[in-house]
Amino acid sequence: MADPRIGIIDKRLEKVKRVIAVSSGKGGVGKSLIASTLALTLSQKNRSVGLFDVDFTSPSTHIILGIQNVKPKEEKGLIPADAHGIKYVSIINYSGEEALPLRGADVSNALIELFAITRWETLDFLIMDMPPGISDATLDMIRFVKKIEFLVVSTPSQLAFETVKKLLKLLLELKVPLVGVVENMKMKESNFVKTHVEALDVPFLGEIPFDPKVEEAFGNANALVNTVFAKRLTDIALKVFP
Amino acid sequence: MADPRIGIIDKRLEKVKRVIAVSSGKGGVGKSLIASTLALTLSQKNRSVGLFDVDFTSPSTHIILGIQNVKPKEEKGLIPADAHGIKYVSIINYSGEEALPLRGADVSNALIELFAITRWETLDFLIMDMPPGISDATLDMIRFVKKIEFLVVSTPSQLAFETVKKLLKLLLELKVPLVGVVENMKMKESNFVKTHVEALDVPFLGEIPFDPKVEEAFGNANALVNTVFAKRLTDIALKVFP
Amino acid sequence: MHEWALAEAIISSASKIATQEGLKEVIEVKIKVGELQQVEIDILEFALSELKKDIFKNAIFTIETVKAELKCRICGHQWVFSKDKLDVDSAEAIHFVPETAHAYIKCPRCGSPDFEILRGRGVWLESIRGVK
Amino acid sequence: MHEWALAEAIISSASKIATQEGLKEVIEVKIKVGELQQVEIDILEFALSELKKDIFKNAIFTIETVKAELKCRICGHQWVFSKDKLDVDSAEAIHFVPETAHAYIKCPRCGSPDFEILRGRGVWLESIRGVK
Ligand SMILES: Nc1ncnc2c1ncn2[C@@H]1O[C@H](COP(=O)(O)OP(=O)(O)O)[C@@H](O)[C@H]1O
Ligand SMILES: Nc1ncnc2c1ncn2[C@@H]1O[C@H](COP(=O)(O)OP(=O)(O)O)[C@@H](O)[C@H]1O
Ligand SMILES: [Mg+2]
Ligand SMILES: [Mg+2]
Ligand SMILES: [Mg+2]
Ligand SMILES: [Mg+2]
Ligand code: NI
Ligand code: NI
Ligand SMILES: [Zn+2]
Ligand SMILES: [Zn+2]
Repeated sequence: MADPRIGIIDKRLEKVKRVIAVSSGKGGVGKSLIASTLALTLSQKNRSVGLFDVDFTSPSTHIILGIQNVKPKEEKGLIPADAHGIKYVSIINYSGEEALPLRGADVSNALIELFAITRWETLDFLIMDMPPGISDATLDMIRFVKKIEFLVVSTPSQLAFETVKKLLKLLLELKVPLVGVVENMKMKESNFVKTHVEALDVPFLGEIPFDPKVEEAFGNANALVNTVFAKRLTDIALKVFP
Repeated sequence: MADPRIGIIDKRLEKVKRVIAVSSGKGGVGKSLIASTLALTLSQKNRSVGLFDVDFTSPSTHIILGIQNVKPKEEKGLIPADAHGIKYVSIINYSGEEALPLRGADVSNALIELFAITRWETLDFLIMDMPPGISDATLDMIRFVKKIEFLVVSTPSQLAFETVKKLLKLLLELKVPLVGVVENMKMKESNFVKTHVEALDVPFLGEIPFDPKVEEAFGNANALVNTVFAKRLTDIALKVFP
Repeated sequence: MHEWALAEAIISSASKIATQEGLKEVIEVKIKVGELQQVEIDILEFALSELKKDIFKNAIFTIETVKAELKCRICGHQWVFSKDKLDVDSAEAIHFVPETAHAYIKCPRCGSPDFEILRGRGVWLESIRGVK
Repeated sequence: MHEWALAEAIISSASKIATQEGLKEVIEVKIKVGELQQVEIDILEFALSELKKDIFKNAIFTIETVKAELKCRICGHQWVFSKDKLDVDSAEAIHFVPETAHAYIKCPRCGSPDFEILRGRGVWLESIRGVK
């Protein structure tokens, strides 16, 4: 007759002001790094922030932020863990070191389950770290999360932007709110991405340079916020989310 | 009663000696660039080679190799196009500029369809460019293609290797043949990936440096084979596929 | 104890359907609970009894447990899930996110994690009976 | 003309089933063909008649066309596919890979490409009748 989980999702997100899906279509463009650092930096600027790692077959945010030994609590549902002041949920607490091969239908089901049982408290931002591809997770986010907004990440590469362009077209067509596009891992000057993004009437949010030091900061939140990467991202974040 | 397509897949690959899935779990590690360049370089060394772009929601190989205006022919099935001497099939011939949002079940169905109708001729190698994630495409390759072998790509990054490790564990557990692991986009010395790969008893095939010029060569097969990237990949390929 | 969250979802979903069907009072709500997720029936029942009000005040919630049947996509083998074969942590993971089963359960015949959950996953609203 | 490849797949699949069931001669093979893929029935029939031999020599291949029904996952709208609304290239793409429908067809009510193909996709072996 009915899957009771679906109807409750809106209620679970009731106290969250903005839900931001950090997405791309393309893999390896820095979605996880941007989602994690954005959550951290907004939280340090006194916003209340949640981070939900939705890349179930390859979760990364716990590595970037060095989140270990914290677990959601069970209390009439799942209460997100607290990590560096961020409310945090990742499937890593349940899949651990094991490979978790999930077909699209499983991704969809796991996503609905976690949304249905997680009690997000009052938050200014819930940041979602999305998997690559334009598939179940992206489609379900559009389908189930009424207040979703997409923050799209590209690199300067043609290969990345080709997919990003398709994702943008889809979001525009479906009138899904778009925060805009961040161009990450910039190594030399070029207007390729900016020009094409603006031609689609989508906000171009700014560039982040390739930062050879960022990886050394993984696992250490204090070091991470002090990287060139984090500083540029913070500039963008404060402009975009004043 | 039965889906007639599935039983014919083996027959369609009957004349193909080796089927190599270039895979990773992680996105953006260079799967598409390696798959495309590997196909090109093996073909130039007089091997008969096919290239099948299986990243349906973000196909890239046609951009890397500059394949335009060639199309599979219809003749009692689909006859792969000929591009730079490579037998080539990509969904781009059918999806074009449009976004192709596919759920996992659709990816699976499209994969089965293309396998069932494509007549690969006698080939030494059929290279498959896989999507990121450990999901439908990976699971179906294991399920339907008896002679599949995985060539796994990582970068030096912890984030990439974390997912690669999970994929390797899965393949080892399922006894799926593994050609080995290539470490791509190397920027500085480190033994992190090599050590961990060898600890799993998986062949470490070699390193490919980050090549800032490779992107300029996209679309031009002659320029591409002359990049530092292609030369290092060719060294590895000749060693691994003598 | 996330049974409480599931109970809320059931009541909320049942309310919507009752409204659609123009019910003034609900007499019975039938629920199916899959064994894979090992929902604690007692707690679910308690939560439902605490949460029911308004048109649900006198409603009876009937809970049926459904065996979890899994089918391997590789070899076709079909089997019934038994939690006794799982350690505590894996069972807990599956309790929260049944799909993590693909990390902990393998086909007993061929060892593949590529299986389908035919039935017995999660919580399902089966039917609602009431007075218009 | 990739109908030929589908015909081969049908014969090959039917053979396997006939062997499993111990059939010495096949009398009838029922096939369903979905409209979404716009398989040319004439060509499929011709290919089947050219390819049939051995235990299939006297078999009749009955082909039933199934209307393609699509259902939107966003708004729930259900509709029947009509190829008249497609341009030639899109129709050709869907002919080869029915899933490319998600690039060319949108829900007529809400515009979403996130729809399910309920039926009428591809070629399906329905039943085999024969003599043991
Ligand atoms: N601005 C940057 N400078 C240097 N390295 C970066 C930058 N952004 C991302 N990376 C690196 O690129 C790789 C991919 O980033 P990741 O966040 O995992 O991407 P995605 O989530 O899109 O797959 C990681 O190794 C990460 O450390
Ligand atoms: N060795 C390399 N040197 C420089 N750039 C590379 C190298 N390998 C890959 N790239 C670039 O990295 C990005 C991701 O590569 P791609 O082949 O698309 O990865 P995937 O298919 O794994 O997503 C592309 O922009 C590509 O040009
Ligand atoms: Mg990521
Ligand atoms: Mg790729
Ligand atoms: Mg499953
Ligand atoms: Mg579909
Ligand atoms: Ni619980
Ligand atoms: Ni045809
Ligand atoms: Zn099995
Ligand atoms: Zn619709």
